[in-house]
Amino acid sequence: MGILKLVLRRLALGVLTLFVVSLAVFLLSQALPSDPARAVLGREATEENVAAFRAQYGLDQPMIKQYTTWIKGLLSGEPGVSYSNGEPIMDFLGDRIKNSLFLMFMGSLISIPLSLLIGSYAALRRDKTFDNANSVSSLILAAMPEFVLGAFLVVLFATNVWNIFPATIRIRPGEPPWSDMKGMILPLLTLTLAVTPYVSRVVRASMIEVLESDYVEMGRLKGLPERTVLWRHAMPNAIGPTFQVMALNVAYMAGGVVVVESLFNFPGIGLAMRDAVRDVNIPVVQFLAMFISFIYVITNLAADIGTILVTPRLRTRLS
Amino acid sequence: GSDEEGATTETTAAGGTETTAGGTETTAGGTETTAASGEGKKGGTLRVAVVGSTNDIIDGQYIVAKPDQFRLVMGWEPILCYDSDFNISYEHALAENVETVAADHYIITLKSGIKWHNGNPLTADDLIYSFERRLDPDLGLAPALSQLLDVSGLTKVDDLTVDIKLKQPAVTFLNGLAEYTATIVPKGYTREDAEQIGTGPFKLKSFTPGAESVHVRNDDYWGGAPLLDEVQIIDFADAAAAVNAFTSGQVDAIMDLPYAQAEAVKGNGDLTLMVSEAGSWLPITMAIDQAPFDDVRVRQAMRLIPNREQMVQQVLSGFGSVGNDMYGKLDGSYPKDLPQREQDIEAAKALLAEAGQENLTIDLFAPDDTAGLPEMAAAFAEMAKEAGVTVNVKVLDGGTYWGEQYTKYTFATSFWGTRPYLNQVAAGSLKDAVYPETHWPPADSDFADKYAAAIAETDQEKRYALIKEMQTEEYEDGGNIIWGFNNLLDAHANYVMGLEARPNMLNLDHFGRGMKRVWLDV
Amino acid sequence: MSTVDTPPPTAATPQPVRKPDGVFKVALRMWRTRIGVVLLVILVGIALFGPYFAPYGEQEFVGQPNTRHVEGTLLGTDYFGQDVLSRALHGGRSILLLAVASTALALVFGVAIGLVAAYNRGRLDDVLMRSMDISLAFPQLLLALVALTTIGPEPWLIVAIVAITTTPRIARITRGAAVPVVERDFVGAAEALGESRTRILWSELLPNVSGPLLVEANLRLTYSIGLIASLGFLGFATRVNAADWGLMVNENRIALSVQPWGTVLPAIAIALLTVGTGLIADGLSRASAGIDRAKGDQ
Amino acid sequence: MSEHVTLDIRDLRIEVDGTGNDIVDEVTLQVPRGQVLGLVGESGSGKTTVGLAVLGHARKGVAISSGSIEINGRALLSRSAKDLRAMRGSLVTYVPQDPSMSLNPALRIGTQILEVLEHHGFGSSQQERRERVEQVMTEVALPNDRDFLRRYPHQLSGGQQQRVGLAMAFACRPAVIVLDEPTTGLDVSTQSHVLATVRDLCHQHGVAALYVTHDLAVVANLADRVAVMYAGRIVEQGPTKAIFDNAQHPYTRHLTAAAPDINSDEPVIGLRGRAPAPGKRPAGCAFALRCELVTDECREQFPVERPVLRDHLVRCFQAGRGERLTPAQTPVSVRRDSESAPALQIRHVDAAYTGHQVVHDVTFDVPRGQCVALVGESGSGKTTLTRSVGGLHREWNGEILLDGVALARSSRDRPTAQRLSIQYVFQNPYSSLHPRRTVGESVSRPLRVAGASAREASHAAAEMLERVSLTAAYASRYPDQLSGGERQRVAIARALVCKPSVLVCDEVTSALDVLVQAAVVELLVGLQRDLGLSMLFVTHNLPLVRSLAQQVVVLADGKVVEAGPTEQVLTRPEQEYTQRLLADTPSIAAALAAD
Ligand SMILES: Nc1ncnc2c1ncn2[C@@H]1O[C@H](COP(=O)(O)OP(=O)(O)OP(=O)(O)O)[C@@H](O)[C@H]1O
Ligand SMILES: Nc1ncnc2c1ncn2[C@@H]1O[C@H](COP(=O)(O)OP(=O)(O)OP(=O)(O)O)[C@@H](O)[C@H]1O
Ligand SMILES: [Mg+2]
Ligand SMILES: [Mg+2]
Repeated sequence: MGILKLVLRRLALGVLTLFVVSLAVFLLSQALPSDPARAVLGREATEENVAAFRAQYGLDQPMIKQYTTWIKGLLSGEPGVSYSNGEPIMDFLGDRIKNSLFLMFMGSLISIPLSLLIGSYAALRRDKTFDNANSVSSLILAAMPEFVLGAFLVVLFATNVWNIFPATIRIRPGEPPWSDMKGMILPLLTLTLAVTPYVSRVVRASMIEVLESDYVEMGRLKGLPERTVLWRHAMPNAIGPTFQVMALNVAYMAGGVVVVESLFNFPGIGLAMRDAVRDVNIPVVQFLAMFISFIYVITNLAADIGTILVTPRLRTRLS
Repeated sequence: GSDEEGATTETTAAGGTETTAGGTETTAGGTETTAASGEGKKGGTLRVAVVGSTNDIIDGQYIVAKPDQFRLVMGWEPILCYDSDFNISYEHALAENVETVAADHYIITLKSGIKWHNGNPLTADDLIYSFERRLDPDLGLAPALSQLLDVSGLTKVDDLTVDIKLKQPAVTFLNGLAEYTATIVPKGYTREDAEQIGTGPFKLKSFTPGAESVHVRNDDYWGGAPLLDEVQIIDFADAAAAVNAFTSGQVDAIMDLPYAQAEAVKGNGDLTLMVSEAGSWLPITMAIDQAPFDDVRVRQAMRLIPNREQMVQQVLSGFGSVGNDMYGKLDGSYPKDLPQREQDIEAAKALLAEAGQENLTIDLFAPDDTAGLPEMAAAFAEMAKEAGVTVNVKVLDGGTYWGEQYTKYTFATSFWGTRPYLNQVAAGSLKDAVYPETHWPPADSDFADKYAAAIAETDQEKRYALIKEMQTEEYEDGGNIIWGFNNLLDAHANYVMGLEARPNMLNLDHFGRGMKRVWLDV
Repeated sequence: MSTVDTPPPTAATPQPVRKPDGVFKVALRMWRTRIGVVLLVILVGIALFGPYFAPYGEQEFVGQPNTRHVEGTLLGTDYFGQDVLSRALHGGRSILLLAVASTALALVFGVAIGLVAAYNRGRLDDVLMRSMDISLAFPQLLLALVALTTIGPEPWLIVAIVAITTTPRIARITRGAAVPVVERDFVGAAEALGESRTRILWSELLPNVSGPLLVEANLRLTYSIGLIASLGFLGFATRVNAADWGLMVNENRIALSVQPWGTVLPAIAIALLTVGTGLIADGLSRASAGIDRAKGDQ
Repeated sequence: MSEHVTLDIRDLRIEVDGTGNDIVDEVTLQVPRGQVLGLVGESGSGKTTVGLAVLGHARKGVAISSGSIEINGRALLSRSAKDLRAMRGSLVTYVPQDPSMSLNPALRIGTQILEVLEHHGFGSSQQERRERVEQVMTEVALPNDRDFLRRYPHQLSGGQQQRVGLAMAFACRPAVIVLDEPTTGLDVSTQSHVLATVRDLCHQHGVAALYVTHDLAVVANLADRVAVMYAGRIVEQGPTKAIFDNAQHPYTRHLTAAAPDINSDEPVIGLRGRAPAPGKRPAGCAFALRCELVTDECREQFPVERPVLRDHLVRCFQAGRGERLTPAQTPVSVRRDSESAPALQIRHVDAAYTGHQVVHDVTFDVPRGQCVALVGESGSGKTTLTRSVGGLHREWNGEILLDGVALARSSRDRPTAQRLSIQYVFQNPYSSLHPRRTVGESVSRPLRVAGASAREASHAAAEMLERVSLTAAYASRYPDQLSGGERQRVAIARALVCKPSVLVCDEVTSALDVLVQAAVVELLVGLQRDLGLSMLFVTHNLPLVRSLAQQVVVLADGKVVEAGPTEQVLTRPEQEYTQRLLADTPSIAAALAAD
């Protein structure tokens, strides 16, 4: 009951967040000085073409009307049609969303356990060789912008030095995202290298705090084996604070895949977003903005619930 | 920005006017153009990398971005075409013959026995529908054609013959028929058709904008079945990704190889570089009726500013040729005898001083969606400094740049494809041109009258005389700074046979005319 | 006055004034911080003074584009026939200034919001922090893409965007650090004296969150550099053909195999700059953690 | 002592790792079966370090360098990590100071007790272990039902948490148990329950206990023997009675003189200065710097341990010498000007936190020139009430009058003169000073805020620092360079610098050592006498009230239970609540008398 109430409250907050974001997205796209009709139709377009375009996509309607139509569409699962080819957005984004979600899922699947492992091990070996080496190398990795990292990986593994992995990924339309796992390797590697350092640093910090706590020392004074102290006494307490960071990183991946996707020609929402922004394809921009915010809200919600579940203090307060 | 240079432009080559007089002559069936023609291995899939986006379309008669050209050429064929010397030809075209009855009266006869992808025969009705579709003002596919023709001028003579009466005499009409977008689509065709039917060597199997299109062999192709089983045109988000895919062997060929990669490809024994001369150009445009360019001396001074060799080096990495403020490079009428204009800062300064514009400061506009234009503007600005002119480059997003302000800028940049001289005048150098970027001609000039006379003149010599006068006027007083023409740069793996680098209007040897004689030597 | 006072010698002669070691001082004892400082000084030096040592102008044509060996150049030419070395020497200033400006702006707003929220608690805290959460939900890069494509890559806009997207993060950290400080009694003492709210925020709270703030500011600077470089990479520079490390990587990336310097040099510069600030941030965070632990012991 | 010695520590030396500086040296202690040894000494003297060493454990950065520890004749220090682990938690166990920090927040308490049994292979079956858990819960007087065992630590009160700690320690029936200040932070009634439990368990099960504390009253009540530690050395040890009645070492005598007792009205006597930290210890006697009997010999060499009686040992050249310690000044001669209006009147005050009322209709006066002690258990609303007086807590109703003038709710709404004439001293000297301001800046701050010039303010500050027996030279120091007692003096100086008429002190000594506490109390008594201050003194330390206050107000659950002159309330309490409170308060005098 208690959890349910809290989840509902968070959910309400999430809905509020999405509402405010939708307003912002809408107003921002209204403020675009560039005329989408012109941008889409190109310099060939005649005045009539432009007028027809505006009528077709309801751009001649009053703002409030446009907003409510849009929101209604979003809620009913029909977020509108793309300006560039008149196709329903979901038709041509559906696959891309699947692809990007798969990329994010795989990225998290690799980077989260990896950062937990690295972070805890560094905490255990605090100020020893592994910790120092890890701290410096993770710092360098974290500090390097992804595009630099990715470009180096391509030169190293795909084109100039060793030609072992494909330089770009090719997921054919209609095929599942795992149809080119070999091509997945470099994008995943880039993403993992970009995300893991940050999370593992947070895990390390959180783990160190726990390892220094009185109850861990007490565990040792009770004569428990180090293994038990670590996995039973330290881990459950260290993991709670890292949920937020993991969530933040999943959300980051959602918004930040643009770079990775353009490096590896990955057919995902990041590229769609870049195209849509360049082509002033407003319905697509709006939809993607909402989608990414949605992911953010959902992962945060999941992190909140996760934190509560592993933290008895929070869990029991509710019941 | 995208690099659909030549996008939204109907490209035509010069030299076509030659055949207008005796347009009835044909050189049907000539196949000697393709070096590797004749036999080749059957089968295989050709994968070609292009830079594309979700904005790409497939339409039998229209393109938005450059990959659309490729996809159009794979499935549809034009009424006429050019041979490798830019003479009008019937070889890859659907017309058996086009008879010039008068400068405003033509009769088109189609080749017989040509079948659509669905097995139906190609007829005069399809031809008439194709003209009607291009003229449809709602679709706005061919604004230049609409100035010459309306649907009432089309008359079906028999199943393969159509009689055409123009609204006004225009010997350029034939050139129009040889444009690659002047195709014939089946009656009732629309862009939304689930099955995209054409007469071309490959049938469209699937198309996902921003991802790929797949084209399979048309076994019933009228010119003999092509060799490849399948052609995949794969979209890449940017040129770097496309190059990586090409050099790591994920694709067999690449359209528009970035200049930077030319040397690398040349040095790689497994890859073949294709450098094709073309007639397309990137001008800096001055509105001749707006200050300070309403003073002809300022225009002349500006044209003396660029170091043209350096511009070709810098903007085109040397893959191009120096321009002489004159377009229509591949046209037979191109004035090779006009002295090459060189950089002359002192003369420019003097002219500016005379005009009272010593410390001129001016904004130069460029769009962000056309590769090369902002950089070209920047390079020009750098050179202008020497002449004491401060040029501020203003980059606008494509949508804004080509919007309401377009053709109203005082000082701007643009791009044009390959066209014969007169066709280009109609497109850009008349008050009622499609895109009057320079607002040419001046109010007191008889340039427009000369154009009207030239376009109605079927005698080539007389026409050339008129053209020469027009060219000289533009060369002296015009508003375009044309510093060079760019080449087309493509590349393919050595095992891709049947593509040749030669002067051309479209990439990849005019996309191998639909890749019909291309094969894989593996 | 008091009874059995055998005045302890230590009390009678207090030691000479020693300010408690600041985070900086402690951090500087660590090698990582020193290396970071050295890197930062070098890179900032290059960014600020590099243009004076550049053999060629920022946009000067020196020869055949994308060529490694061009006479008169050390590292060859870039995509536009310009000297790679000179471009790299010119290209740090803007990225650095933009990053510093946007981080500074974000600090001002983030700290103000965070402190006000922490001090006032209750409703205002809720409202402020919720709105920070909401703005975090807005995809950062998307905002940047949309704004830059529409308004154009103006310097002020880049600063504004980076600042806007950074502010909520700083506000959160500040609030987190300030909440325990608000609980401490010296804040109560100041309140009892009737000090004004602004004074309390400014002189009671701020100095006591400076440790974590310094770390965060440095971290944010690192990210801002990365973000601005990424924007350059995605094609948004403040001027056409401007020398800008991020933009240079993008422009010359395509020639990576032909003329690696055009990409590698600016990439190294960006990496060293961010690694430098990152190392400092790391040192600071370790130092302030150490200092806080020491305080906690008492 | 002999064969029935269970815990035998000999010549223990513990160093700061890598520096060779001793934290603890020459520690030799024995605890027989069933006995409790109290280990006392001021903060930092090394008690915890010794306690942990008994489990073969040293904190990070610390290393046991020499000496031996035997339990039931089995040597401990030479063992492998695995052997040690097997002994810890079963043969020798530990009860930490802060149960709320040492119980794992993520595990149920039942699990935490059970796992000790499991890991040490207690009993032969899980069933047997479960039964032992239930049994030990009963032993520490906690419910043993399933529901209770399934609770998490945070679902227990502080006293219950400490009993869970005890249960964990007694679960395996250890031979030795180390208790490190297990009752600090508990209120008197809980403390008295926990102490009773410890005593019973040790006696019943024949456990040898090392009880670490700095609360002498607790030691007097619980320990059979007492060892006094100073700067890492045992300076005196002997039977409890002997240590209190016949202290030989000057330091021990200071300790006992500083401890307030509920049953004695002798004023407490403080001792200034600090024990030298590890690495800064002098060659001779470590106490030489603070000792009034010091001789040259003391400065040169550390005396060896020598017996006074058979089992009463001391390390001092001057053992047994010196006069009885007496306060230098006479007790406060309070001006009872009952005619003049009270300095502070509290009338029907209710206070609440967001609507939840915690103070109910409190009414009392603070007469001019007198000290009123506000006592009560934790959570009774003492702080809330005093914060309302200071204008720091705003959610209150009723009337608070200063010199007959009603005060506004918030300090912000009060005129400057009013703000300055009520001053507040906070409980924790570590959090009440701005860490980045010098002492001088902190002390002159109130005057600066009131509008004084920088020179005036710093002059006044210097004067006030002298007044609280800190030299003006302290003005340029930062708080982290001061001891707790010095900090509290600075806080008092800051409160007094604007010459208030009422001083509100909230548990100003609870974070301090007995010796320091005594010194601060002396200071306050002196100030009250010399300046005629009116004081509201909040504490839960009833013995302290004796030394300081003329009036006592007892608060329970936010209501006034009893109020009156100190003597009357502490010796003849009328209310049952007060009586119980007094009964639970451990008393040295009573404990010694009982023996
Ligand atoms: N890890 C460590 N490194 C160096 N010195 C330490 C360390 N831990 C404790 N010390 C020092 O050892 C001395 C003894 O500390 P210990 O905790 O044993 O004192 P204590 O008597 O238990 O004090 P308290 O009453 O405050 O608990 C102190 O001076 C302390 O500063
Ligand atoms: N900030 C707060 N919000 C809500 N309730 C509070 C707050 N502070 C204290 N309380 C509650 O008010 C009651 C009185 O607390 P107060 O701090 O005045 O007690 P106290 O007598 O000073 O206790 P102690 O001796 O532990 O300091 C307690 O029940 C406490 O839980
Ligand atoms: Mg201790
Ligand atoms: Mg209190």
